[in-house]
Amino acid sequence: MNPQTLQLICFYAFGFVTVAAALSVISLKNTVHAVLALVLTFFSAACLWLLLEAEFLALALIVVYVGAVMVLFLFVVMMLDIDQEKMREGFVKFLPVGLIVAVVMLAEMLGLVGVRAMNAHVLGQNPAVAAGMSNTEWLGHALYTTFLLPFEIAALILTVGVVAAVALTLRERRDARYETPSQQVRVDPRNRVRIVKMAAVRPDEPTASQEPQS
Amino acid sequence: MAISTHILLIIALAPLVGCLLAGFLARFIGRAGAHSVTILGVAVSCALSFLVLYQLTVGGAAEYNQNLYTWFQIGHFNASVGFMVDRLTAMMLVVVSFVSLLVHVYTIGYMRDDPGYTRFFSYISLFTFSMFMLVMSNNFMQLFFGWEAVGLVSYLLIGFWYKRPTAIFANLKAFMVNRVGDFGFLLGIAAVLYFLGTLDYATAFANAPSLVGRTLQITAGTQWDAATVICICLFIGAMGKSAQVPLHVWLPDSMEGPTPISALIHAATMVTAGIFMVSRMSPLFELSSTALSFVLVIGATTALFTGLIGIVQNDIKRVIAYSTLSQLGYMTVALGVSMYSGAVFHLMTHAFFKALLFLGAGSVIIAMHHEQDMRYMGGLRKYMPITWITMWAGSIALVAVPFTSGFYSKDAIIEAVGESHRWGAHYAYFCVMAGVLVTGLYTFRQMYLTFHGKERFTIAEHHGHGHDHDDHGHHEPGVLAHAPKESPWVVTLPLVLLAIPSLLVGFFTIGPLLFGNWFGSAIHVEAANDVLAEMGAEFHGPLAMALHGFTQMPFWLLLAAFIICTYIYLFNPAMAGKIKAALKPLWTVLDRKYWVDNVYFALFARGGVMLGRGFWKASEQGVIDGAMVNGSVGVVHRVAAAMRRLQSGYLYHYAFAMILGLILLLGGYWLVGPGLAGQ
Amino acid sequence: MFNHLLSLLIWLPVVGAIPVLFAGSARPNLARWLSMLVAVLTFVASLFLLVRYNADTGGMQLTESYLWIASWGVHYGLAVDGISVALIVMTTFVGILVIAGAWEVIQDKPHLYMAAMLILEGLLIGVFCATDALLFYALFEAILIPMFILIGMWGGPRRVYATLKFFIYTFFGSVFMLIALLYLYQKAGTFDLATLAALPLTFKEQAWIFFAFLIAFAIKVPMVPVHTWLPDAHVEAPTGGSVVLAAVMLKVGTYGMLRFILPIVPDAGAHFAWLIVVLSLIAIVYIGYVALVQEDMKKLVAYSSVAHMGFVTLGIFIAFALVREQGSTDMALLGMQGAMVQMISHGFVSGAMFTCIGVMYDRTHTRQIKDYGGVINVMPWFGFFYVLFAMANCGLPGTSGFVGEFMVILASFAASPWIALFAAFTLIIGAAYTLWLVKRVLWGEITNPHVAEMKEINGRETFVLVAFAAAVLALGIWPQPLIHLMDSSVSQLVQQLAIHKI
Amino acid sequence: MISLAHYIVLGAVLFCIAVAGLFINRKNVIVLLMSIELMLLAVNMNFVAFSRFLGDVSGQVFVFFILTVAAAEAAIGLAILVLLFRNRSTINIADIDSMKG
Repeated sequence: MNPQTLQLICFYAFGFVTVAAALSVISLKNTVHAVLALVLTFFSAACLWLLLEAEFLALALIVVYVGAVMVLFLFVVMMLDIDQEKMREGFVKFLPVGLIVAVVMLAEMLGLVGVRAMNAHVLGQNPAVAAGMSNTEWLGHALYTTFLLPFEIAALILTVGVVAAVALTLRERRDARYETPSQQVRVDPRNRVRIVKMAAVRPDEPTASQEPQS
Repeated sequence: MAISTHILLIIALAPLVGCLLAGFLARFIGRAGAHSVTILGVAVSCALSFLVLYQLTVGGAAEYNQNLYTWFQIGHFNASVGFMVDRLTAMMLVVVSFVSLLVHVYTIGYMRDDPGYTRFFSYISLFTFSMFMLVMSNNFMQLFFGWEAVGLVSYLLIGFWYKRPTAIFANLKAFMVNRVGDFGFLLGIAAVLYFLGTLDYATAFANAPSLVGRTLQITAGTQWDAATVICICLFIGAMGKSAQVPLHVWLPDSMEGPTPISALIHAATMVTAGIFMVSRMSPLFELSSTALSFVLVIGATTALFTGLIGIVQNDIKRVIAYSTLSQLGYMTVALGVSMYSGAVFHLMTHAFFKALLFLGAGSVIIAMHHEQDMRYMGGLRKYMPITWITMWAGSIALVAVPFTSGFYSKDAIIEAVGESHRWGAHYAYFCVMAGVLVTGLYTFRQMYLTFHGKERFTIAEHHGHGHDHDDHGHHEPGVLAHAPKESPWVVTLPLVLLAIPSLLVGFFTIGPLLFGNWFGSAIHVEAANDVLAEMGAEFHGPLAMALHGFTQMPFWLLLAAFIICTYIYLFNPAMAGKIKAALKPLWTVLDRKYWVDNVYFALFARGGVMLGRGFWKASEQGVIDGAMVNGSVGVVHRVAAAMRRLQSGYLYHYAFAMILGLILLLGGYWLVGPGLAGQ
Repeated sequence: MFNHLLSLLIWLPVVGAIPVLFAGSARPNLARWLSMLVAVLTFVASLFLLVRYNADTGGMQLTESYLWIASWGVHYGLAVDGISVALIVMTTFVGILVIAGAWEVIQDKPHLYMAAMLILEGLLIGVFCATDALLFYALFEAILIPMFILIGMWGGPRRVYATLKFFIYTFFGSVFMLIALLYLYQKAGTFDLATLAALPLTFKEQAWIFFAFLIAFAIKVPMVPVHTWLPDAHVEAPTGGSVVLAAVMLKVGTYGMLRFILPIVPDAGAHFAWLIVVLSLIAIVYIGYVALVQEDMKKLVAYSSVAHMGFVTLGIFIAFALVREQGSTDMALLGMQGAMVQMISHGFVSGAMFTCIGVMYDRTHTRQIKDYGGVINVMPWFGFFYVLFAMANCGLPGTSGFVGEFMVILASFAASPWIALFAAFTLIIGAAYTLWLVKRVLWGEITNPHVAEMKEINGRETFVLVAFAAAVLALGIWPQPLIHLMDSSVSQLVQQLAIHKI
Repeated sequence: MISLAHYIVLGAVLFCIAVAGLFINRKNVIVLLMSIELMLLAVNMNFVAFSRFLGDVSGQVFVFFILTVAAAEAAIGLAILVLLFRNRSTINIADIDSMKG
């Protein structure tokens, strides 16, 4: 079996898993299962990318998505008390519509892209290897030279995303008591105690005007 | 000996300085100061005017025509402020400054108790300045400046007692009617500039012959003679200012103003500005006999029909006002038969005797404690002899008794109309002839009602001092607080000074003015139109003319009027009522002034407001704001209201729309893609 | 300093507004005096403009040009000709009076008011000297913002409606101008006005561009039938806002016509001149009648503004007819100059009229004519000024109101007697609505007790009114200096009219 | 032999599955979010494929950025979801229509 046939077999195997897993994502009743199916989808997609010798991205996909994002999804799904049955309402009703739309769209896309023309492009030499370096190095060169500014911005976006996520979900409970160090530091004794000098007087009976207020 | 620019400047500016001092510094210089500075200013102008007249006539000075400064210079068009002083101007200067001076003096007495004393002096000085600018102008722009400025002062003075509803109505009316005239006048000036390419008198008149044969297309297919268009437009201006039919309606109402200005502005000077202007424009008017016929017919109509109204008036000032209208008609008739010098001659004599009559009437009004209704007068001659005599002097000049100056000017006009062959001259001849009778009727009626016959007023019991003399019209009619008495010398002196020229000036000036080509180049008459030349052949001096006058038709008409009035008002006072009852329809027509006022008010004032309201409601609020502006806003509103239904708020609807859009986009691209790619 | 005189004029008030803002509402008097200082300095600087500008040679002078947006070739380009100089000096002059007029009248956040006024002044000056179309457009739009704030914050009860109407109306129009400018840019590759003026365009292109410009500027002028925002804006605006709006902002529209329509699309302009002439005549006659029946003083004067601006548009476009059809350059000059003088004069007269109404409004808080009557009894000096400005408003010779109208009417007679006839109708209808207003407000007995309590104008108000009166009379008695200032520029404009671009 | 077409078709199929998922799971926000992740994956698939077949690094760089943005998006999206659930006790889309016009 030559390597190319092996590659093709691998592609079909992973591709099948990917599609099947994707279908499960949208059709499974239990949301937790759906998340797990999505993990599988990403995993097999990463394998497909490995076939393309895009090692860095494949691993990044697994680390970032499977490792971080999907775990986040799982947390959320499990944290929220979701009425699974209610969520499935209209599933059957909209199934035909969804299928029709998906099929029409697929047909259009494939027709538009021109699959036959693409067949001509076969897998050539790995450009990274041609440049005499690994895929990661190849990508790294581009990222830190040509795409430096977008790269930095991407980092910034991530930071903003983290801050935003925290800021959104952070909840200050009204019934809890907190210490505010900055306020504590700024305390001025004059605001706390006021010494009033008063002449010693005998308490009078309250005047008429004060009465209704008291 | 040339006329000095400085002198002319002083003539013009002295009253302005007086006006500004009296107006702005009244608080510092006080009442006496205000009248002193203004009188001083006008007196200086008057003296210098006489000097200028002397220089021109006796000293043989050349005509003065210079620009002072450039008002605008655009391309080849120039408008400047400058003076042109020839004999016509000089005569106007003298008349204006002389009458103005006397009116200033008279005002000291007449307005003595008025709170607006200093303001009044400021106004009349401003008027004098404006009038000087008008008559001394050497171009159309400045003429228009003076023209409108005297209109402004007239507006301010008619509304001098601004608390009176009638006064502020009258001043608005006067200004509006004058504006109608100015509307035509301005178009005339525009036509002059268009055809003659200049606003300067001298150049324009020099180019005037080039107008012959030029036409203006007013509507498709009709060509109007250029000179006719110019002259009729200019004359419309004169019709407004000189109160010719149908723009005469403002003058009687202008009597709401204080009497001194009725004398100065609405009799002697401003209203004659139109006559002066047409005389000044004689080189243009001579080019269009159509326009002159128009002038003739308008003048003749005014002369007769406004005089008729005067017969039925009871207000002493209104009688004189209608008389002024009628006399202005005479002047206009003179213009219409190309007898410009005759018109100016009558203008001059009329200025004297009409100012006299107004001031005399003012004197009567003071004596009657601001009662103006002649039905509550009578027998005043014994209380105020000077006023009585001077008023008679003015009256005989007005009715043209031979030897008075009014006779010379008016009779010459009547004769000239008779001689003229212009279209409309027959109608005009009838009108001016009938006008003599009418003049006699209203004048003698007025004199008798005022000064003769029984006293129709009663003198109330004397109830202490402190009764406000100026308490206009609040007392019962015909009841006076105390007996009428002769006015102070500041009032009577002007009367006497005016009576002299009213009687005599004609005798001495008719020869040179009418037949001696005194005006020289200031007035231009085509030989074919020159009726004065024909009359000049028969003129053998003023004495002969007066004697000849006794045998003429006008004198007999006058005599008839005198006899009728004397009989009715002196011997048979009940007769007046009977005649009135017998001629009730005619009397109503005259009393309602041919309903012209009512028609104008309904048509233009009410009609204008209705039209405006119609525009406002229907067009502004209805169509433009309602349909177009707010309508388009409404459409946006409705469309938006429909569109917002699409915004269900459900995420899946939006997602569905997006996907659908994507499918359509892809499908569309798929279908036409090859076509696009082919480009 | 003189090399950047125009920039100085623009930025002095704009930057000067910053310390005024910082003075804050806590120190209103500091804000007032600071803004007055800035306004006076700007006025003084604009006087240098009169000195530096050489009226004999004409043309664009005191040029400044810096690359602003390099990729589009947009310049920060400034220069002035005689017309701009006149308008700028008028703007700075009115600027002082507006600040003085608002002195203690504006009690609510005076620092903001003054700052908005100063910024507005700077932007207006900028519009009058921009030589780059995009710069002009930017400033043209920017003017709306301070005016929006002025009306929106210190306006009357219906100010929200009025500001929105004003803003959307003018904004709607300028969108078309932007489209036209983009098209021109695409053709010429620059926004420089001089280059655009030399750009050859087919008649079809010209016609489209003409109407795009026309919509923008006609709304600003405003011409019938897109004028209805003006009365509403005036009625709701504070006095100072009204004064600037009438005196200066309306001129931006006609100035735009001079700078854009005349040089860039002369052939379309000539072809459609009849349309503008007819609309101008409608403005004069029809608006006159509408003004006659207004019951709100400000509305009346606002409508009279529309009628007077009709003379400006008439004068500009009658010049087309005169040059192209009659070949009469002199007459065209007369008409065009008349329009220019009318622009300046209307600035003073309408500013003064609105100031007068503001003076009365401050005392009685009503603008309804029927609430007045007999004002002269209690305010004689005010009455003097009011009558003076009313007379100027109805074009009495000796006041500035006469000069422009006179010249335009004279010129239009050469085009057609009928045009002159309708234009001269303003003598009648203008006097009717103005003097009827005077009659109902000033003359007569006092009928309303509030009128009886009105106080005579104080020193500050007297100063403002005297300044306006001086300008009105000076222009009316001796317009030649102004005409000379603009003469060579106007001649150049008229010469451009004769050039066919097709 | 693997050609570009294989990957493109796979990407298209994944995308269409995601679209179908949007349609049939119209109540469950979490599944919707996951469908969006699927879409992004489909796009990434194309990017990687093109990058490899055309030998251009930009495609892979873009995938990197997309991953970044998608991660941020998922984090914030889930945060909003938690917030939503906390305030309204539901994540049913049918109950969320405050943007209704």
